[in-house]
Amino acid sequence: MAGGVIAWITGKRSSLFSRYISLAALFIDFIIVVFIYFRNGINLDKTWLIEYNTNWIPRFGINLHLAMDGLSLLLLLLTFFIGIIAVLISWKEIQTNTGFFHFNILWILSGITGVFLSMDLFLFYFFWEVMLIPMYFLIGIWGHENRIYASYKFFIFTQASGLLMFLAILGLYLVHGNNTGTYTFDYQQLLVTPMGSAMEMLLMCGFLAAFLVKLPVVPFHSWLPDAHSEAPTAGSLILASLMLKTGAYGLLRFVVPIFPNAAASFAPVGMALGVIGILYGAKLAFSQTDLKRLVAYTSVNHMGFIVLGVFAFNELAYQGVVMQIIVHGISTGALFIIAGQLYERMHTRDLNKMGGLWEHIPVMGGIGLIFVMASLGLPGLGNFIAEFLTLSGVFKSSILFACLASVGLVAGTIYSLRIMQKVFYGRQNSEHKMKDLSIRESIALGSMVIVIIYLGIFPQAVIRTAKPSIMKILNIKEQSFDSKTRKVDYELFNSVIEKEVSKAEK
Amino acid sequence: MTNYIGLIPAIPLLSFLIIALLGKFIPRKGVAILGVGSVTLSSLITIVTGVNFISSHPDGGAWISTFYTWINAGGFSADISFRLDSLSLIFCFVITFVGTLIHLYSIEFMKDDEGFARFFAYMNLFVSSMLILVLADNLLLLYFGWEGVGLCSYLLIGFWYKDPANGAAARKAFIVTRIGDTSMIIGLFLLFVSFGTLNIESVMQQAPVKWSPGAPLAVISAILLLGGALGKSAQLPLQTWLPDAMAGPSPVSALIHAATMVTAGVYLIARMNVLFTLAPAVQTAIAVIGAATLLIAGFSALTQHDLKRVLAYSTISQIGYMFLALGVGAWSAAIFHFMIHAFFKALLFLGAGSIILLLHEEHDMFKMGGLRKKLPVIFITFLIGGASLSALPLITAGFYSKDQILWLSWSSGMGSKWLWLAGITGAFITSLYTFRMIFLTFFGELKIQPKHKPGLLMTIPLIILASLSLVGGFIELPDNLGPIRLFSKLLTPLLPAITLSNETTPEWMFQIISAIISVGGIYLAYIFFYKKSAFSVSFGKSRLSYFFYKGWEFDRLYDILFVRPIVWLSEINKKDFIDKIYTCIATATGFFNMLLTKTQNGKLRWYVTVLTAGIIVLLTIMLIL
Amino acid sequence: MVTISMEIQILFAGALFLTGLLGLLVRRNIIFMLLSIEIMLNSAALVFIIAGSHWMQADGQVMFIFILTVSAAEVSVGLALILQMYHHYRTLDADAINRLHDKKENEK
Amino acid sequence: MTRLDFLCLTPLMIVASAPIIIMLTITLSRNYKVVYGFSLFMFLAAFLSLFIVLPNTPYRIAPLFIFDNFSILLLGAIYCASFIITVLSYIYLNHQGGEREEYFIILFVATLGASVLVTANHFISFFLGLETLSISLYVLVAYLKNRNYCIEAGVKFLVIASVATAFLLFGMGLIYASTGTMDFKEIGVSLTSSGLTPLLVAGFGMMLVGIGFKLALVPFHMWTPDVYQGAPAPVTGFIATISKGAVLAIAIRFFFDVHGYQYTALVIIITIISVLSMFTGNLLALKQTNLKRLLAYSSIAHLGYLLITLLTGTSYGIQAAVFYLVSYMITTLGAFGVISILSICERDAEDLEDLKGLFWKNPWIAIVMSLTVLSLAGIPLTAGFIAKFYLVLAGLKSGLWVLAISLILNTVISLYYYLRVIKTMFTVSEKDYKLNISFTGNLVLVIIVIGILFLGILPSFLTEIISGFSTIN
Repeated sequence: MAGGVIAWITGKRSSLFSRYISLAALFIDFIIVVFIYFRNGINLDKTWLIEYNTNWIPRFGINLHLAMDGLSLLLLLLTFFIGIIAVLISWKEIQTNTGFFHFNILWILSGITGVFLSMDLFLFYFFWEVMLIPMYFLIGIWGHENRIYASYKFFIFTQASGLLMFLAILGLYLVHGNNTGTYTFDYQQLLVTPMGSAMEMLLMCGFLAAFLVKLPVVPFHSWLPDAHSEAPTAGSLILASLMLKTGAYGLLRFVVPIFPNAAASFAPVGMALGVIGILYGAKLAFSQTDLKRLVAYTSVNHMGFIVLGVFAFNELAYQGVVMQIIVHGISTGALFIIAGQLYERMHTRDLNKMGGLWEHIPVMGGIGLIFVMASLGLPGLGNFIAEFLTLSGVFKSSILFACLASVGLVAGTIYSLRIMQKVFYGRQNSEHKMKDLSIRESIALGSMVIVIIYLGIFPQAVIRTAKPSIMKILNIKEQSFDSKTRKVDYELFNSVIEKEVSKAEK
Repeated sequence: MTNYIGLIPAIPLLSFLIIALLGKFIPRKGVAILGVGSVTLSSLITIVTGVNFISSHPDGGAWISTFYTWINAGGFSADISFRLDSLSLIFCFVITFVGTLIHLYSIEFMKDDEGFARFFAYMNLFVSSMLILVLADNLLLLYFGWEGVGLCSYLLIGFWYKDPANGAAARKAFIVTRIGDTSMIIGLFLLFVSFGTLNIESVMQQAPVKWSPGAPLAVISAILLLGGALGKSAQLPLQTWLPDAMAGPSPVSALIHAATMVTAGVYLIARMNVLFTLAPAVQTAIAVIGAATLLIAGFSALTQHDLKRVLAYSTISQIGYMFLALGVGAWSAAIFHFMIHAFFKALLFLGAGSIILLLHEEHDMFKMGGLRKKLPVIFITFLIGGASLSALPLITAGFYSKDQILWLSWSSGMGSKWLWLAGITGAFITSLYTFRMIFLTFFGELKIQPKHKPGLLMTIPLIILASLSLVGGFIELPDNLGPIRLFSKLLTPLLPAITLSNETTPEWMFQIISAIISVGGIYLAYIFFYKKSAFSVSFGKSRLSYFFYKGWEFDRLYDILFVRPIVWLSEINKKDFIDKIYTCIATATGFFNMLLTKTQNGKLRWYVTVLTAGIIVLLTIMLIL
Repeated sequence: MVTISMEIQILFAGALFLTGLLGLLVRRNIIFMLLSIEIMLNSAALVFIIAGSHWMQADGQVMFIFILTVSAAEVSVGLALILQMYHHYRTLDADAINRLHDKKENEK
Repeated sequence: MTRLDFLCLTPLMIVASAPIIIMLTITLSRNYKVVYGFSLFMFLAAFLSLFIVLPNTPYRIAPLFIFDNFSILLLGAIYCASFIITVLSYIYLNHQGGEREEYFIILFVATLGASVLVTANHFISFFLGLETLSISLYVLVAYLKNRNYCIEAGVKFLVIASVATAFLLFGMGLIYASTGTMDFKEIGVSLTSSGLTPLLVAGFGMMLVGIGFKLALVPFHMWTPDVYQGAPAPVTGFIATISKGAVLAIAIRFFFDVHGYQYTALVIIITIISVLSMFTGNLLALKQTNLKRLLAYSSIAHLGYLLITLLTGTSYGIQAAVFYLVSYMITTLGAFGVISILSICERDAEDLEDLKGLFWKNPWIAIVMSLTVLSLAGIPLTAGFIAKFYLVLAGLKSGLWVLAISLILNTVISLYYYLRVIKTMFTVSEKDYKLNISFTGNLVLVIIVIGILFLGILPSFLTEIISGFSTIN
């Protein structure tokens, strides 16, 4: 069924009525997923909610295996939601070649959908790549001044890392085949691949390369600001809200369960990378003058939390990661939309040329305020839940990193408020007469506001759905993880302090 | 019954939503009715609930009303759930009651402002968040309210957003408090990891079981929570944001930056008293911080020109007293002082606000004067507030609350004479700067003609607050004057009673000393600022005075220590040096391309030569192998 | 009859091959280059003769015949091309024909 | 010769008879269309006749030829490609004046050479096939004798190819001299007993020059861009697909027959050549603005990738090679097909500039071009992706990590210039394209697109065939 969904989207080729068609397509998809969500609301502990499996290239043991569990269900909801928004907001922005534009958008979305659903590694890689080309077009054709450079950079970065993952997938395939005799790309079977630790590390690095670049994690992030700032609004939106999430999803779905031991030994590095991402992203965000670049760096900052959480290996942190995936999609997406709409009105992205806009566009200001607050993690909005869960999960496994990441919260405050200050507060710098949000824009942004507040107040909706998937991942992890080798950080911390104190007392 | 508790924060929240969403379509009058009405309604509910609560004495000393499970993940669970006990009742009362008065006042104060609806929306949101803060039954929900009030404070400081300075002040406030908040949230993590829950009740129960007094983890978590409290309550070293926060409208200063939000830190410490009791070292630190803050802020208040800044420093200083009280274990004294302070400080801010408004936005006290005759109502109420602030003996509420703190800082088991000395010096300075302010503003010759007399909506709140500042103290009298202990009795089951040290000096001696100090301060102020003695003039020009004026140059210090490095950090590497690495790779590839391109020169013989060379090299390699 | 070892014979053929190669490298006239190539081809053919006689097989000679035929065809095509080349370029200088090459950066 | 011998030679004979018949027809009367139709028919016949041979495989016509599944499959691919090239040539030559009928004669001769190469398992047939192919290619390259470029390309090709042939022959001679046989299998047998003597090393080395030249491997690649650029587009397509495919086929056969992958010297040298080719090709293509030269460089890189299969030494490797070859053929034909179709009388549409804004003016052609370029780059949904996947998998199975990683690295480099081509097509320009593409032209493009997508999405069709066919006997 879900397979049919994808085929159906891809079938939607460009046409002159593309806006309506794509809107309708996404809407129907959204409804379908919502329907699945509610139908399965009660029994979420099945392995898969929906599964579809058929041979594709039997010669290599490649199957067309799609399956959906709570995690992918949530991500699909996000995908289609953002998809609809993306179509809505580019209604007026994109005037040239709309047909092809929407073709690209749908194509990207179906690639992303595929990534979230594939249970066959080959298929996964396949979808992983499928979303790149249309994104390249999206940036390269409808982007801003420096679009060509940005699109190249985006493409080459992601493709290069993707190819490394490809190599790792093949490696995994061969290792599995050599050790068990069955050559297959199937996720379930590869989960139990026996392998030596050096091999595991090597293969994991291949996967990590792709996911970390996609996320992106410092120092692989440098494609992101360019791609984000040059892409059209819908492009930035999809890039930030969805495409980055495929990296996070990959970490959760593949890296941790398939390479539990290697992931465990990589964890300190991973967490350090996360923290660096948080701090470095915040720092760069603060120094930008281009609004979209600024928001792009906030993504680096927020994605740091995801990496941090993934390598904390506990349920709390994972819930936080899932939450972060969703709320970051919405809040950063909304900031990009706002940036796009400002650009539409002012034809600049330069913060220094903005200011005092509240007077003219209070509604946008208000919405901007909400998302700025979301990005700095204000309680009551979804981001807070995400950050809180992640950090408290991280705290359980590493106090040092949790504390450092918390410093990131302050940094987040600094750059977020800067947006507010530069754009909406202060004296007006330009003579633009601006219109406030149109109804279409209000619907788009308004629904995002509702979602983000809803998630802040009723996060259980997400937590409950994601729980079975997360527990599954963690179980796999636990089974093969020798818990004796590592003492829980907290206890270690406690004992060290007690020792110190008793020393001091003597 | 218990479900009414939820209504207390819900009503202002609802009103906020209505005003925020539909503000454009509602006339000013409607906004005013909604904004004020909602707060009034919740204050009425608070009073009714409070009366019920006191009369019924519920089991466990609290009513808990749970709505739904907020978060439940990985062993962590937090509910949206409110808990009403005596401590939160007092806070609720102050918030809603003072809030109502201030809202009422704002109708007139803000009547010509274009952001009228926005103002009331923010104010309602603030009241709602503050109520959530004090009613929360778990620390996460408390944090929710905690950040919510921070947001409102940010929004209201930057309310007049067109002036970049206001925006900067707002940002400063938010960021500085956020630093404290971050420490607090780390503290929450620690508590959660230690106890597996953030429910205040169960943390309080488990903490003494798991941790012995002075246990390192207890100390650490207490320090972390203290960090949050310091930020919110503008105590050393995070006090610098509050004077700047005066950029907001005066009712905001009154409600948020005097009466309620800044005392959230006091609330937090009082709420978590078990934890702090387990960490005596931290408690001492609180006392010392309180004492230091009250002195530093007092001296700064002494030299300010801006009327509101005087009050701001005074607020810092008064909260310092509360911290001092908390630090010596005088829990209920701190809360008592909080309540009284809320009355008179709100009064002073509102009075100051009216003066500034009527004098065409003039903040500088030295340009005021002689308003005694022109604005009698304001003068009298302001005088009462001032008297209460300087703890004029017997008649003012401030005397009773402050005196209690001073006495306990000496006589408490954790007190010391140094703390007392700091407190009494502070009291002296307090009355000095208070009356400096009064003399400068209301006496002397008239310099600026006020626009008009304040309206009823302004004066009524002033009068009510003034009377409270006078009589509020009578619910808790020292033993020697008549043992009325209504206030502390209310709090007794919740907050541990204070342990006095063995050798107690009789209380009356301290009362007399502080009375003398207070009056002495007023007299000195009279000499210095009414008679304009030479010393006061020369001191005003001295470097020390400037040093005090600048708030002990904390801003400059932080600027050098933190702001500039951060700005420097952001200036360098704007372009992200990591990007350079990749650019280098690209350039290198381009370079190779150029080299290789040169070989494709189209010359036939060159091609043959390369071919020959190639085969020779290949053959050599092969033969060597 | 003195038998010379095959290695020596092949060395001789190799020398011939090298002569042809050197001629190719040194000469600029396209016709001489073609001649040099013929020398190289023939030296290769010689190797086949040598090897055929060494192994007492006719295959070497068969190959030789084929090589001769093919090189004849090659030369005829070559000469035709050279004619056309002269027609277009009015020169037989091999270095003169280099319109096809990578463009330099600054020529763009 | 037996009846079966003749039966098996049918395809070759059909191809051989075609030029003779055409020549005869031309003497009677010149008719371009008739010749064209006849050529198509003959290629089709040759293709169909393969099915006659099929049941008898493997069949050896001693000592020169062998008909096994591998050669039949490649013959099929070659005839299909020739068929398409014929159509493209027809469209292309339609713009040109002069005598065009002879072109098809030579095309047949060249195809004959390629067929011989594919079926050869003896030095003599190897040499004959190669030379038949080469000599006819000289003519084809320089066919449009009015163009400077054509002549120049022809002369260059001829001189360098002859040198390479000389080297190849000398190498063969050396090997013959030291083993006493010219049959691939027997050479392999004799090698296992004697090991690599210096004489043999020299022989292999020199043969490598010949093969490397044909496959345009570094350092024997210099001619490629010039010839690609100078030759008419369909001829370039021929060189890129059929000529290279056939030579690679014989290289694989030879290498596998002599078990070359067992000798370190050979493995190392081929590894070096492979890596060098990948890097040189891609780096050279990086900033190239001439589309044909760009494709030339890209072909250098692709052949570098393909060399991996030589070293695998497994039937898996052969399968990968065949799959890669087939998809590469389709893709390259697509690219040159587009160039042929866009070309005008005076010059080929070979500058990137010529493609500018194509997407907005003629989306169909642009999509074809994009697809081919994406397939070359190895992006999923296209044949090129599966091919690369197959190749890497085969390489990894044989533990060739260095080569696989180098391939991945190069794929990244290559993305840059492939994307540039696509970008150009999507750049808005004012240029006008007045194109009327004939029905057959469109048909060919459709076939190519379907081929690329089909192999990209449902490769199991071909993989199943290949896995049944890729055995060398």
